[in-house]
Amino acid sequence: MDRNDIKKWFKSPDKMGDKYSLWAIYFCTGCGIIEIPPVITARWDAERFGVIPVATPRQSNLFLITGYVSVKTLRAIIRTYEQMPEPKYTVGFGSCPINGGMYWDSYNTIKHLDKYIPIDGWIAGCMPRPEAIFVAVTHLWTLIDQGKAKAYVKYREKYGLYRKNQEMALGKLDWPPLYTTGGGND
Amino acid sequence: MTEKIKKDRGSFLGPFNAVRFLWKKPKTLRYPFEPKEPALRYRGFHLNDWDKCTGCGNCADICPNEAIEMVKIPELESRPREGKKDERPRLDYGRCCFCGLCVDICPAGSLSLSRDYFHIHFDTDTFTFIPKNEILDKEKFFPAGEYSVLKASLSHRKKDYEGFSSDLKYSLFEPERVMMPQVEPEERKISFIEQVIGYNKEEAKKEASRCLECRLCEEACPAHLKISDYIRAIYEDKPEESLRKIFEDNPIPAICGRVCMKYCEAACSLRIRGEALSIRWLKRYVADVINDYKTAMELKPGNPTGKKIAVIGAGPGGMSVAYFLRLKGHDVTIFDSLPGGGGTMRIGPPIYRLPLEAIDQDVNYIASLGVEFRFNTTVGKDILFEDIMKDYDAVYLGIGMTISNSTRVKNADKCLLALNFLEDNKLGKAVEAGKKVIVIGGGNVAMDVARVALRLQNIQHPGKEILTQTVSLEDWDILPASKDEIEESKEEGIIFNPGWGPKEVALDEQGNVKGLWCKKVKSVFDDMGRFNPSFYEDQEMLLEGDMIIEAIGQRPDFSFIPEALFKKLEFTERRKVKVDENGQTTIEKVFAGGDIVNTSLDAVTAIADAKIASEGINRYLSS
Amino acid sequence: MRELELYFGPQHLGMVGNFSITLKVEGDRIIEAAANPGYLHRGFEKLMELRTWIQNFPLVCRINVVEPDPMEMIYAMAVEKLANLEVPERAHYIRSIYLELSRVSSHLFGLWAYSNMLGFDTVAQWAMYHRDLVLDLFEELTGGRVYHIYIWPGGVRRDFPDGFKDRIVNTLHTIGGCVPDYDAAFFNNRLFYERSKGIGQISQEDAKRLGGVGQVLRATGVKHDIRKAESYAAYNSIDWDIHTREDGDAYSRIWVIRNEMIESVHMIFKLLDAMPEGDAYKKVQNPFKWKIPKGEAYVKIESSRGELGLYMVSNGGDKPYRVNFRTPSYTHGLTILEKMLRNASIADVGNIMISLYVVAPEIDR
Amino acid sequence: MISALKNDLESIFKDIQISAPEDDRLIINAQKDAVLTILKFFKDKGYDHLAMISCTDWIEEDEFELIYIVGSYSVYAPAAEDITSDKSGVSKEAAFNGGNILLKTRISRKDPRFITAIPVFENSEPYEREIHELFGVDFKGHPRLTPLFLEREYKIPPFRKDFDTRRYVKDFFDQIPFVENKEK
Repeated sequence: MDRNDIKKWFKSPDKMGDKYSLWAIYFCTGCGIIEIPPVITARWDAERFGVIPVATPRQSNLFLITGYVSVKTLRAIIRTYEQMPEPKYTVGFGSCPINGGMYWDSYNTIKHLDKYIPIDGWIAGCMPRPEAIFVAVTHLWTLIDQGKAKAYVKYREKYGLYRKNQEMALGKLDWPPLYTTGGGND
Repeated sequence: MTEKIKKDRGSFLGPFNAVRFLWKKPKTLRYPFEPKEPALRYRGFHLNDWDKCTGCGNCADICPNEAIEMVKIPELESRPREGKKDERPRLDYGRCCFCGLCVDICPAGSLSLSRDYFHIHFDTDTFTFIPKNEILDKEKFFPAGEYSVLKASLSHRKKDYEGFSSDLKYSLFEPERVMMPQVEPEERKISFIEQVIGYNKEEAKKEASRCLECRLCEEACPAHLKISDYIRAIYEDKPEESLRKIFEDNPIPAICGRVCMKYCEAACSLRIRGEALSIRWLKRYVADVINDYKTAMELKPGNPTGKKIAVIGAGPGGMSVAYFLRLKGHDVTIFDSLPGGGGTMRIGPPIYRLPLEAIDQDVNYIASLGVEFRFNTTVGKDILFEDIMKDYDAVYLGIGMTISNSTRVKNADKCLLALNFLEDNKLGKAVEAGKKVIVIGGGNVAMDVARVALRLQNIQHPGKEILTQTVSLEDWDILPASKDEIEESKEEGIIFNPGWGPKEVALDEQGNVKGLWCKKVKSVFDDMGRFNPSFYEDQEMLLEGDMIIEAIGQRPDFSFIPEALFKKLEFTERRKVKVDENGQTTIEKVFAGGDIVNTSLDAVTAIADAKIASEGINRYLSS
Repeated sequence: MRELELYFGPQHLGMVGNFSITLKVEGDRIIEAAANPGYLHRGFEKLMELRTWIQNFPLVCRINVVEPDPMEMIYAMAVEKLANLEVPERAHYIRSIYLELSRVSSHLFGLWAYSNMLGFDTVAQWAMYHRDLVLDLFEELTGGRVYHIYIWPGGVRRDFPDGFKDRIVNTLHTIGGCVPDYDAAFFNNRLFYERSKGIGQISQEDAKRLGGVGQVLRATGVKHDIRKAESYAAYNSIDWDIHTREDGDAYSRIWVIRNEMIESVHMIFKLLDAMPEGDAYKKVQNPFKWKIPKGEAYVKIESSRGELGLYMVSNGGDKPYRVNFRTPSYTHGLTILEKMLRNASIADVGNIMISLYVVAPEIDR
Repeated sequence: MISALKNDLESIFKDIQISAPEDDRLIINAQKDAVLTILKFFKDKGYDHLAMISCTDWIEEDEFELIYIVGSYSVYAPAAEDITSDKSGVSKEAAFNGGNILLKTRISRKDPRFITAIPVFENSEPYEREIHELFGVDFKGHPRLTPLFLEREYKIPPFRKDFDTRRYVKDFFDQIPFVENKEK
């Protein structure tokens, strides 16, 4: 943890700024949300890590996708994700977004979240404990530091493919494409 | 309360109450600097002790999320007789819900959950892994000092960190078997009534319900019976269906249900921490409750092919070959010198283990399908082998081992031979037992002989002082007889003298047997592991006895085969008849199986051989 | 003024859980509200038809993430009823203690949500901290922090670990010792009174007519609690009270929750004292062969939100033929919420919703 | 109490079968046109709480079964307190009073139509809406049979027995490709 490394702050203020002010959008997408209140309150206190919940996607740069994603929620997730300003980071919680988890045979939950929006990191567990969330944040720091947390860039580059998948799952989307360029668009 | 609040506007000093919290310790855990250990029962990532794991796949079956898949591990070898498969579970943490059902169903107790739960990665492929434990997977487990939560993942785990683990009291399976009702030793040793009473319907269903359907037993069984299926049918109270399943691979359930060597039970996954399923007794239960196989089976022989097959020996192998070939439509004739079917089963296992009625139940059914039995017909005497070779399209040798070996010590001719003794007794010839009987041998046949002798003594010399004892080269630890037999013999009062070898039969002045001189055994096998006993020549003892029975093994009798043909018959190094993958010997159209071919020397292996041979014969005849 | 349609949620700070409401408003007055659930619909009842009796246990608790335990309990009860299973006496006590602990944790969660929403951040922090202490107890007992999978047909999955009784008592004393603080800072606080009095008011007739249960009903003065009406587990063997209020508004509901929480703590102490020794689990059929005779059962228990029912049909197979949950949030979140929101102001939507104690996954299933 | 209620029912309604497997359960199989009247009958008798409406798909008999589960709020209403002064439990009569009535009726699976129970129990609204969505049963007189939970449309309503969710997952979700090539 290089929070107190003044040199680094001078060298790459953007990265340092991103790392230590991860503002998480307040959106309860699945059951993993139950561990968010403990994380942001006194016992675990996510603010020590620079993580605070914020009300609107416009203010946030961290999207915690907490657990299973039903088809109906997917629409809201895409909307929310697209409203977030760059740079933005996504973290998938628990088994369900990875490979369907508990609901692998449900007709109403999507099985692989990374088919629809890009994900920077996954946390194992059902559901992940507060400790795991913190460790995930430190991992995210490392990724940002190394320039590897570039899922939002991927989204821009392959927007066409993502949009196509989104429309396969949800039917025609009633909002215009976020980007007009991007792989598979033409 | 409501009223109070309305009036009580409170003091503006009220908020200053909070000042007292200034002196309290903060409640925030300074994680990760101040770690918090998960609970002792925490359900985290899996640990699997590969040495204990049998690869039974119960965990994969119970997993509600299909997160567990059994994968073949190339570096492991499959050992079906020990109930070990070369498969191990692979976990997908994109599916797992950490419920621990797999731990509670694991019969071996190899699977447990650790207290690790950190795995954070950007690649979803890393969430699939094959769990091992810290002993097998040293590079992935770290002692507390080297372990860091910030590095923790599926490949950086903490040592000695077992969490939720198996507890037999709360397991999802029942480790204890339903007690088999047996006649008490005091009662059974004075008569020949069948010792095992057999399960009734409730007991059988309850015992059948323990089966976890992992099918390790089916791989262990030489004849690969569909054990799980027929046990499930018993549980569902459909004995007819169960019988049909048994008959697919084994046409003598009443016999095998009593005297099978039960390789299946030795492989049963329940045996590891409890008692194996009573597979043999359940098979017997099916044969017991169905009096009439014919209506239950609804089987008919196939369309007549016009081919004729001779089977020599009506033992388990011979009868099975006849049954399988008859179903294919061939005409089968079985020759046997005994007055009834069963072969060694008819004369070997005493009545208290295998009554004649049970044998006849199986024999009669096979006969009812149109198999011709020619009893009291000794090949080579009553009918010539050459004639059989001429008249039939194929011949199956299921002759077994019919001659008992002798120790050939001094005066050994005064002793009785095991098979003769057993045969005479079982087939109803009067046998007189001495008051003090010595049985030489430590195998199952010796146990049978000793226990028969004890019963005869009790019946013939009631109230008198009697004694039956055995002498065997092998000491307790390598005694070849099965544990149950030894235990039951002891219960009945048989005395064991293991680790002694016969030296000389002692005679009195009249030339009657007076006892057996024995010498202490130094070792049974030599350095190469071959049977080659050595003795302490200076340690001797005399066992007193007026009757000695030798039960030290049997050999086959090939005297009926004409010399010219016999020369063509090739043998393996272990003095067994050599057969190819079709069960065919080196003589054209002669097939063989059973004790003369395999080294296991038991009924179910004979059936397995018979299955191979019957298919071989069928192929041979149709080509 | 012009009528507008306003989408409230699912991503909204005033919304608990993944839920949304479509409001028809005129100015800031709501003319009509339509609940729009389904963001968490996973088709549990369908999935359960595809899993064996025992495989459903890990699944069933996930219906309600805030308090998974009554879900386990009700499924176990239904299975026990259909399969005619006996449960050892001690298991009944352990189950009751466990369910009451879960009620405490769930109520603390509700208190967090409500006080947070009203702006009592300090109280919210306390409540969440205290809930975490209860979760520590659960973790020690069951091996899971949130999803416990502890109640099984035939009893419970493991007995109490050594010294667990004392730790329950210690934790509950810690929480109980803070009740005066809670009272001073929140329950007796005039701000709480003014921010919740009269909000989301419902009459006793309406509550009954619209199928209200739990606190919603008790806050209107109906003394109705399944734990007494159709007692299960060990609730019959101890002495306890049902708490009611008369006004039927948010203020009364939160007060009922507070009193119930304290009652639960007392109940746990009584149950711990009366708990017999013995087995905590009677083995059930081997799961690969377990079939349950034909039949149907309706069982109900009192979860921390009210009547939780389960209608289950078996056709004699190794899986349930049909399962259907009657969850308390269902009527609260759909019919009663819509009724309460009529003529309320937009600012009160979150207040009303949280005071109704609606848990979205319970509605959607 | 239980027998009185049973007798009452049998005298008023024809063509119904009543069984009481336990002290506090009453299972009634009724013809579909009698359902609302029976519900009304119970409501008047004090069974004022509709716990739920459920539906079972008996595909082999080609019928849907609708189950109305009715209970009572009144056991522990202060008036009923004195009946149950006994601390140890509830007396039999009171227990039945608080018990559950399962009213069942069968409708055709081919043309699943029924009438709404909203006039009797107002809270049947979401239940009927759910059954409409998940089973495809039409309730005549229901004010809004709009989708409740589902986002997508399914050819067969998903809770029917002939809807194979595992197949659906394979045919639908698994067909959507990964954005990145998975095999590396």
